[in-house]
Amino acid sequence: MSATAEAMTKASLSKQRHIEERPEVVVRFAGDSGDGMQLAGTQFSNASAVFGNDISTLPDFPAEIRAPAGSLAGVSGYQIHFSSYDIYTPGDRVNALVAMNPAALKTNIKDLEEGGILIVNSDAFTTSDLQKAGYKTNPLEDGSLKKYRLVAVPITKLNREALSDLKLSPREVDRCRNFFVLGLVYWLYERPLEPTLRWIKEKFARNPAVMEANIRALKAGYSYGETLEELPVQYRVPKAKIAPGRYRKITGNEATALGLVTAGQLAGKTLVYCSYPITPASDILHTLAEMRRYGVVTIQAEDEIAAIGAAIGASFGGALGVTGTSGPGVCLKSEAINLAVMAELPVVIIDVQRAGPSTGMPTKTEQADLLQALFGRNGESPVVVLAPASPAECFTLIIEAIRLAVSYMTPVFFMSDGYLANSAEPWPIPKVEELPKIEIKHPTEPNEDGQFMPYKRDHRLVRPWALPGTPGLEHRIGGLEKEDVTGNVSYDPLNHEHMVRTRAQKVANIADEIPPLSVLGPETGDLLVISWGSTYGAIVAAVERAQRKGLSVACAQLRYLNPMPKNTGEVLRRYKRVLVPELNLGHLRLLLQGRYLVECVGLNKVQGRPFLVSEIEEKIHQLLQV
Amino acid sequence: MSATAEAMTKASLSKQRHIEERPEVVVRFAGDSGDGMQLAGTQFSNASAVFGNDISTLPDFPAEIRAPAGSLAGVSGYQIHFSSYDIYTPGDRVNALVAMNPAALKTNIKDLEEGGILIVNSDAFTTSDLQKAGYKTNPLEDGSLKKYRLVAVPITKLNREALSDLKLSPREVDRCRNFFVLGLVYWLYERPLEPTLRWIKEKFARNPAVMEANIRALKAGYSYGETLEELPVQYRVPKAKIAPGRYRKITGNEATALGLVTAGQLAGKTLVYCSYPITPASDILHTLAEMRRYGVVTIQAEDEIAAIGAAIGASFGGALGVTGTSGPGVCLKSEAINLAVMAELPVVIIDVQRAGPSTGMPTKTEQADLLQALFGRNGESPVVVLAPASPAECFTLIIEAIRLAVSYMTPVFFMSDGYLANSAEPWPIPKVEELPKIEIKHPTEPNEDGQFMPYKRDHRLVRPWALPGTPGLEHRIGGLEKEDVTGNVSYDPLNHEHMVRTRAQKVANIADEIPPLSVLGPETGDLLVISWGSTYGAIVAAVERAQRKGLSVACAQLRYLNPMPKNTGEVLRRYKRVLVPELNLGHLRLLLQGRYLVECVGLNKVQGRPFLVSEIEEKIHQLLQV
Amino acid sequence: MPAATLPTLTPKDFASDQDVRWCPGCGDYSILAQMKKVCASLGIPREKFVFISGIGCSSRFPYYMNTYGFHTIHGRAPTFATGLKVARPDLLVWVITGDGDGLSIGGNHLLHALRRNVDIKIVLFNNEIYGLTKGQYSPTSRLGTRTKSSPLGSIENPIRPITIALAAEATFVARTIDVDVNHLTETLRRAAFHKGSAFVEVYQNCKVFNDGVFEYTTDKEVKSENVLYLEQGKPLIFGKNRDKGIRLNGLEPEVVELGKGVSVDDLIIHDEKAAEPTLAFVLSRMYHPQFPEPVGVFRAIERPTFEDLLNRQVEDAIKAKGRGKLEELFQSEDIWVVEEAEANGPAALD
Amino acid sequence: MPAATLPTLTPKDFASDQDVRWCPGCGDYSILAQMKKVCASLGIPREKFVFISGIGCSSRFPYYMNTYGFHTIHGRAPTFATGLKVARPDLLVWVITGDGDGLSIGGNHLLHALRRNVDIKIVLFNNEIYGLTKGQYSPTSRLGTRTKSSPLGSIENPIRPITIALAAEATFVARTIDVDVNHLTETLRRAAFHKGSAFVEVYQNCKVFNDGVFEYTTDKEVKSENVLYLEQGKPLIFGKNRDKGIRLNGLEPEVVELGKGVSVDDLIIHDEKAAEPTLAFVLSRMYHPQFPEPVGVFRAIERPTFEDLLNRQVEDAIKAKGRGKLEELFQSEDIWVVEEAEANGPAALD
Ligand SMILES: Cc1ncc(C[n+]2csc(CCOP(=O)(O)OP(=O)(O)O)c2C)c(N)n1
Ligand SMILES: Cc1ncc(C[n+]2csc(CCOP(=O)(O)OP(=O)(O)O)c2C)c(N)n1
Ligand code: SF4
Ligand code: SF4
Ligand SMILES: [Mg+2]
Ligand SMILES: [Mg+2]
Repeated sequence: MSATAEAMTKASLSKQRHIEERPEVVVRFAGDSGDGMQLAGTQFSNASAVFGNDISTLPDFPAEIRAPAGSLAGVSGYQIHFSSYDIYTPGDRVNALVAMNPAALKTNIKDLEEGGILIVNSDAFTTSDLQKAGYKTNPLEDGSLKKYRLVAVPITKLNREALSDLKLSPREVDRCRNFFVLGLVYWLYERPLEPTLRWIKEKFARNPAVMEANIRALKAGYSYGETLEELPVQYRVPKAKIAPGRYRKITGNEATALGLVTAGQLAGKTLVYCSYPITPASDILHTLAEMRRYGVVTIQAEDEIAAIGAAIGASFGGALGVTGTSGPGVCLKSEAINLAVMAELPVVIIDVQRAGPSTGMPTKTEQADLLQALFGRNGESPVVVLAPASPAECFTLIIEAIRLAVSYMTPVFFMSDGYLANSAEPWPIPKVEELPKIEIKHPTEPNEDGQFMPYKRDHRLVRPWALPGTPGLEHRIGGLEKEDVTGNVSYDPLNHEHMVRTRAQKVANIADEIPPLSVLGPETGDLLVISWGSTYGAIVAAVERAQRKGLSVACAQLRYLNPMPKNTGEVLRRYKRVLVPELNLGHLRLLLQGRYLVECVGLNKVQGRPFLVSEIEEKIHQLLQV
Repeated sequence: MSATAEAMTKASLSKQRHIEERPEVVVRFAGDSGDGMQLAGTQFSNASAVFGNDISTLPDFPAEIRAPAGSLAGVSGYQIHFSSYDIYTPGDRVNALVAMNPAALKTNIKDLEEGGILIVNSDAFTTSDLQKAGYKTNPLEDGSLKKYRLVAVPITKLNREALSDLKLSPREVDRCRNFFVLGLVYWLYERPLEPTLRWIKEKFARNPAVMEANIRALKAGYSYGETLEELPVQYRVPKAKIAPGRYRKITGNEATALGLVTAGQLAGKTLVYCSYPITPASDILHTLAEMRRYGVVTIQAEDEIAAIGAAIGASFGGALGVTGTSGPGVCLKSEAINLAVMAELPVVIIDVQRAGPSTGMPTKTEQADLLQALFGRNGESPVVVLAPASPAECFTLIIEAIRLAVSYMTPVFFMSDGYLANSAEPWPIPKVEELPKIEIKHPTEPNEDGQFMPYKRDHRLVRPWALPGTPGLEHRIGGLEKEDVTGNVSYDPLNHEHMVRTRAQKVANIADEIPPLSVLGPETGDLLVISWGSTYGAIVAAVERAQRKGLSVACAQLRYLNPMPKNTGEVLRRYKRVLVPELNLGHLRLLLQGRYLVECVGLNKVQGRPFLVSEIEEKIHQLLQV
Repeated sequence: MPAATLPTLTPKDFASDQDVRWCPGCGDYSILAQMKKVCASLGIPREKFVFISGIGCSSRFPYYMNTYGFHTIHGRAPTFATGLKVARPDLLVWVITGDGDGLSIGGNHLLHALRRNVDIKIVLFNNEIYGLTKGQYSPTSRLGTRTKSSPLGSIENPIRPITIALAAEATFVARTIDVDVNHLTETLRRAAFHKGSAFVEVYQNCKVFNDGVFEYTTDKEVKSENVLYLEQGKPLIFGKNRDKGIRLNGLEPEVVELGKGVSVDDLIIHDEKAAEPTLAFVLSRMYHPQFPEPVGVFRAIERPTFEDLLNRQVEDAIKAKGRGKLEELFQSEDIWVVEEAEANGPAALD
Repeated sequence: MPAATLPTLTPKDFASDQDVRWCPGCGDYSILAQMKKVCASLGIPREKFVFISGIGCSSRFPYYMNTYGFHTIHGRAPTFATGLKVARPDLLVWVITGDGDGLSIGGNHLLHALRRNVDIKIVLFNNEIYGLTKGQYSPTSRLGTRTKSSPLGSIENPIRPITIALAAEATFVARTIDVDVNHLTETLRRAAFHKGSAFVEVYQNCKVFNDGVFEYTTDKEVKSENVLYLEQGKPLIFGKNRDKGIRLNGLEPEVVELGKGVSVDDLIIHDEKAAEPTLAFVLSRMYHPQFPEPVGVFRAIERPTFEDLLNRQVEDAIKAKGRGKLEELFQSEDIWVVEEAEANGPAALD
């Protein structure tokens, strides 16, 4: 009996199935780099979004470019969390894991919940592949997986059978296995096939055989689900209560790139993005390089120093100079950032943080560059530091970064990270007419008795942005200390003190216009959980759970790290205790204690991975002695 | 009547003079860059030291290489504080000022105490020189100097007369004016002529005419003192109570260089000093470049990155790799420092801080790189940070820096500054046999089952320093996260956390062996003044004065900024208030508050100049409401 | 770049109000004076000039020009200039650098700016020393040079700025001398009119730390024996009596005396426009005292500039698909719409 | 460097225990294999080898060699190697770099290491792409190359590694090809034996992001028409039937067919030892498809190494004045002695 025939027979079993409703589910696809897991994951999350769930996703790329097939290093994963209510993270524990080969099983099984569904391609558990994954015995047979609901499917065989009459090479046929397994998982979670079918049709429009193959694989997988006796159940995750509107899925890097293009248009300025490739920031460069027709210019510089140099040069000329990098690149940019501090020119530095120190773990996330952004330069060098809380928020916050840079003539750090960069969530597509304008004025006339004083400031202490090419405003700037008002070089001691304090005050003045720190939860209470950057999602989820348990806990997110909102100290003092979870050894904690003298408890994780919701929750419980 | 004849007549007046005793005096020589003021100052301070006073000196170079003669920018100064008791600073207010031209008068007069002695070369107050200095009327005549005891001496004329019969060009004659005025000041303060005469004889041994000219000028100046009716007084500063021994005068940069050479010999290692020139650190390179026969190797690298790269490479090979720079150079070195953190190799980074941010005021001092040293790198990047308190202390502390680097396999920052670099104080010449040995062991055998594990640590968490060339210990290191023990590349999350915490703990462990923080003054009390780096002198002087006034105030100096001495928090808590004076906007204060949650008051000066003793004193009075 | 309407400007118009603070006798003064002349002669309005520099004595230059100026950080001036020129192709951007600034710390940026052919004019003041930091040897210092950092003599083989510029694929490469006023002026003018990166090395005397190092090219007595003026299409002749020339022997140049069986026709004819920079390379390696040192334009060829190519990509993209609008930007393959009615999920459960 | 006593080592002895993690089909594998062979053949004990690299696919190299190794930071490998070699002249120090690592971010260090003639062996894996960061164009990518960061084609004129090395005054400059196994081995051996900086460019195929970019030099069908093997003292002949050669026309090379009135004597004779690098420069600028591309040793001359000169200064100084002792070090012109009796000052007054 062929596998397909066998499947048909089993189909009769489907009558006995029942459907269970779940508020949320976490699925992970894992396989070899060549197995197309990223594609399967993306399709699954799109289908879920289109279906109406809230979603949050996280890819997990291998560190190597293309590790040997079947090796542990070559495993590629994609996790999707979809739900019937607001979610903030890709999920702690996996409810259903797809493992396309032994290596994928080995590296991912520890994240599967006890009793979770484990779908494996049993055809891939050959002696050689088991060996590559370091298995001495076959886990499908040695009982080591009995904690899970193992669904061993001969995917290769079934897929080949389903596609047997198509004129395709065996390799081409096998490439469709991801759609087969995707179909199976679609069946399991009642996902609509249409979005994926549409995608296949568009994508392979020029290759009907491949199109047909993928469609068949998807459908075969779906049908196969019906026949599975190991899985006498389907799950239904109802639609979520989501604000009406148009949505798309967006990663942090995409949102950052789109935000930059948007800021350029809102300001009526050319965006000049200068960067030297580095993981995990490179995709911003790649995305923007495609945006020429939006008036976006990209420069791939010879190194990070050149990149920020070009960005500052562009700003000097009146464009929006932006540079993007990761931590090691920030090291190299620090001297030039300092020049921009002194010259008081706008420039935005995007730091997509990764695990350090040094080269560290380039593909892994971390939040350990905060103090570097604040203090990593010689002398008193105040800069603005912002940090987005979620992938979609990268869009609004990078626009804010640009706005502050140009309106205060200052460098602005934008602290993204590897997790935000690659994980995705739904993004409500903004209405263009509702986006704020970015107003920029360049002087055209002398500002003092027929002369132009480049360091004559307005009431906010901001100096004018006079552009080369403007007759009569010729002036010189540079990195030597400058005389107040005139901008001439000055070694005068009191002038230096005045300028140092003025630069600091200018940045401090931004606190006058940023929103106060708000809390989610009670305005006073036993515990405040305060955070910055990408840990937001896990923290909100944990705090909401704790609140539902009746605990007196609130959380607050610092999107402005420098200056901080004016009420920060006051907010901290309203709670008996303060918890600061961070993916570092305590950067924000040092700052809060140092600035506000409020004792903070740290929850610090430095594993190259985001917090699990449960980790935060446990700490909350521990502190509140629940 | 010729000026000399006139002088002779006046000589009879000398009978009426009297001698006053003073515990301490501050003299400043100021003139055009071409006037030889640095030499005059050096001679004066040597003579004072040899006489038996305690001394402290500070040169003040012009920022330009060679500004136009007579210009304000071209003024060069040298201040000497000499005393009959321990002193710690070059002095707040000048008791006697020598101004060789109008520009020197203009830029220096504000530091002269009311009633202070003002010796000017009246011949230099020509219309053109007055104009260059921006004087509309001649200050010697317009009464604007009446607050001071003006001694207008036609130095040019007198000097020419004294040297008239020598076969020298007019230029050569005029070059001796500095010795004429030096002689005059020697007379005023009863300095011995011998050391200077000896110096002249050695220096000009090959040029008898010049030798004779300088000797005559010096003596003529001295004799002229006798004739001065404006100065019917001489001052005597008795010898100070100084520990017996051999002394020389030393600047911070000299002491740093000598300390490095010494550390090399104590460790039995080649010192490889790699640097890219930068003010005010370059002199360390210059001094060491002369030290080839001490087995010292210097590399002038193409930039700061290359300099630290070469230093780390040398350390990898088993030499003592050291790099020196100032703040902007630290920016560039940060990426490589981080590599040394990860590779756990010894390297010492000397930061001779200067006024920032950016290029700032390169010749001026500041302490605003502390947070950069601690945090200016991506990821969790713990390093050791030391700061010498005085010029002479640079010697011992740089040896300590080397010792810690090699014994803990870690980068060590040595935070000097422009003030320490150039100011001088007496240095008790150490007895070689009393200097500590620096013990270094390089493994020669595998350390685990016949294999070599480069990251297998000792009880202090320090890894072995195995040198290339050792058979059987071949291994690879690098900037990617490493597996515990083996040192192989690892992306394992828990391993990363373990390594991050281990690296931090290793540096923290140093606190186990450094001296506890000690205080000067009462063990508990109303006020603790805590400081780091070059502000020490002014603070000790001010605190001692306050103590003599009966105030309950102590001071403590942090020579170890990371890790800090274990008792730091406890010491802070023993006083009602804590004052942190710094030449920045509050680096140490943030750290102390952030680490120990003790409220600190800042006294912050950012003028490119050291604290005056009186500034600290005033703040103490203010805080203690005296 | 030079425009048709000529504002009448004089060198004085280009003098800023700042005191010039180089040492008396520094070669920089002459370069400054000539630069003002050249700027005034170009027919370009003053506000269109920007001088960008790194750090060094030479890099103080922008402060003294009454134009836009940016005194940046050590070695990085070409990077700022690149960003500026890309953003503002309408400006005439000069980069002022030194042998330390441009070839030690900044060598890489120089190289990449030249290879990209950004339309900036780089003037490198070569005094074979670090002036501002008070006298250390530089990458162009001759072997054995004794300085503060090389008291026993420098052991580093110098690099030749012109050779490096040629290897970097520069489209305009020239050399001139601080006190050779007319030649300096003419060379700067040529650089200004070149479309693309221009690289000009100026032999500059550092009075204080390296006095006289180029004296053989400036001393009236000997300079005509030591300097070879390059002229397009002309044979390589030099000498007080113009009686010497340079001939090729295989690939190597050699000095010959005219007359004794050697005629002008045997000499190399200078060709700055040669597609391949081989001749320029050969010339760049002729050094005193073996050879007279060539000054003038070594190479001047045409190649599209970086900013033109970049902006052309923008224009082409717009031509092909229209100017991008934000509405389009936000589109993606998978957009879904949540209708009011659909928003029907349950409250969160635990 | 190579020693007289030959430990018998095999390529396997040079394989570390780490899994090699390049993409299947990557040219790096072949270079690794050949390097192991070369190392085993040099008669140098294993512990004397150090491989230092920057960051890039190529820079993973040291992990796979069972020698000492240091995987440093991006572009800076030559600086670490310089410090190491100065401290430890007894070691054989290799630098492994890529076209991005060595010519983009690290161009300046490469240049300065070469000009100093530090005795290190630099092997630049040129795949004309950034491999590790997943496919952006590099400074050697050809004009128009479409990559992730240049979707409309690269607009940056490439630089030629060999030309740059020559301009940097390198004493040993060579090129070879990843899969030309014997030539690669021989070239690496020559580099190892050269005393001074050696620079070797290796054409390396990046299977994933730039596949086939050097196919014309490796494809059996066409390679003999496209590759010119340089041999010292031999005429420049190439072609399947060795019927073509390179002749000089003035300063420009041209391809000629042998036989038709052209004889071998008309061809350029290769001379890697020429004092001036003009021929090497000309060869470095011969590019496909106009010319066959030369591989082999372009230049190999002798010049004292940096570390020898430096250490000689140390020795000379010691010879002249004796080895420095700390007692001497602490001396200075003005030492004064405070005797017990003299310490008689008053207590501090206010
Ligand atoms: C990052 C950094 N490193 C070092 C310096 C110190 N520095 C300033 S100028 C200079 C070299 C100047 O030499 P050059 O470029 O030849 O200019 P010149 O003064 O001779 O005109 C150096 C090393 C600096 N300002 N910044
Ligand atoms: C300071 C810094 N900037 C950027 C990077 C990212 N990065 C790593 S390797 C690389 C380029 C690699 O290209 P190449 O040197 O040609 O090596 P290949 O991978 O092609 O062998 C880049 C940009 C980094 N690691 N460090
Ligand atoms: S130091 Fe030299 S280059 Fe600098 S200003 Fe003085 S003379 Fe000119
Ligand atoms: S990306 Fe290219 S260079 Fe890197 S390992 Fe893969 S094939 Fe080789
Ligand atoms: Mg110079
Ligand atoms: Mg490459």
